[in-house]
Amino acid sequence: MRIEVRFFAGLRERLGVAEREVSVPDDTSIRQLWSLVVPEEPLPDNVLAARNMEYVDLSSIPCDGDEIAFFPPVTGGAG
Amino acid sequence: MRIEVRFFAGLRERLGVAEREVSVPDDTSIRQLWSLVVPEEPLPDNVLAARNMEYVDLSSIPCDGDEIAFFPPVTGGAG
Amino acid sequence: MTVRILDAGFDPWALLSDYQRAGAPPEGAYGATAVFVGTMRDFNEDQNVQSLFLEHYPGMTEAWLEKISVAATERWNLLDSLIVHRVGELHPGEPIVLVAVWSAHRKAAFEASRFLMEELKSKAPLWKKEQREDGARWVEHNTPG
Amino acid sequence: MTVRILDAGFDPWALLSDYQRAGAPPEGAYGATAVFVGTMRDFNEDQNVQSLFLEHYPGMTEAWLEKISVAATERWNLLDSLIVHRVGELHPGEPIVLVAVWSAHRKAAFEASRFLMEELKSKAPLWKKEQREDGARWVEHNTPG
Repeated sequence: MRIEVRFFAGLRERLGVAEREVSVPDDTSIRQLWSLVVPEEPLPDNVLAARNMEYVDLSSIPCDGDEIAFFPPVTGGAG
Repeated sequence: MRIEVRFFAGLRERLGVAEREVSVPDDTSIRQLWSLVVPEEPLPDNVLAARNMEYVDLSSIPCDGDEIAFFPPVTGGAG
Repeated sequence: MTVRILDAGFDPWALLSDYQRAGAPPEGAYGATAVFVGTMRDFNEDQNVQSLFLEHYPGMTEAWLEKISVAATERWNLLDSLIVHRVGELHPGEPIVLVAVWSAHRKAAFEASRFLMEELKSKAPLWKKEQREDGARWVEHNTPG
Repeated sequence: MTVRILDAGFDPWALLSDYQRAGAPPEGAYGATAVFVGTMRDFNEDQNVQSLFLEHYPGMTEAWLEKISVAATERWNLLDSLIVHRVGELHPGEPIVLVAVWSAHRKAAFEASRFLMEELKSKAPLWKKEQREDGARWVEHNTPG
């Protein structure tokens, strides 16, 4: 299946990639997806993931055509 | 001693008096002051009193020249 | 720390804009601003209210609002506070009260603004008289927040 | 119920004034408006911050803010809500976030505005990079409110 993978903020900068379309075996979990896309880097402990712009568990399995985003803890707002 | 007595809001309207300077015996408490100024009307249960613009207990005793105000429960603000 | 009693209508947002532009509180120092605006509704306890008359105790009302501002400033280490309250005749949709506080962090701002409104409603010497279809009457007590 | 992501500076008070003047929420229906504005401070954890870059996830950020707006509206029976968040480069004194809610009574407004800020800070996909004297660094986590 084909997955659109996106990275944000510090993760995007460190990995040097904002988005990449990849082809992975069916039944690839989001955790496994990371290892396939960024084999040189272990999955950070505090990483967050979203599937089609909704928070998702790392153990869940995306569908063909999904957009999967990885990002660090959020730091929006103020005060 | 001379006391400036003031009434506000519903109390002012009902009694038909906003302020009145009275002369009362020394050691007159605020509760007794009411009876001297408004003998025809019992002191309302929920009445509040202020001495020189600060909340005060009805049992306290004012000094010569004090301003004593009586008013109903407050209803300011909104929401 | 500012307290104002106004006998004419006011726009809370224009007032806040002017207040901040005048440099109080100092820019860059505060991270959190919490504002509450209480507005006259056109109903109360399921009855239509056509207008409202607000009476105050000149001198004591300001003193009470200053007293609670000092208490909030000390308790939450506020950088600034502003309380504005209308008196006189009001109509539905008009702002009655504005409370604003500025602090470094949001927890203080949220808690202090709520504290000020509760202290204002429970003890500031202000009284409302409602004009309804069936006549005028003094509001007897405030509802708890 | 409105959510806006802005990539240029905004005046929270002018924005609120325009929003209310445009008739949302309906005048006379609401008695309580609670507003929170988060502003960029010139310090964080005792270090000077010269500027800030705010990144978001276009689409997901808006979706999350709409989701929490719906949750707050249902839970507190709000009459309206408005969330505005800056992205891009900011300097000290500039507003970062505005949250405003309108309700019949103040309890709902106080609670809902605080809820929205906590939900926004803990889960809205937004990230800050601080430019300090000693270089730039991504902020690692938000402090609890």
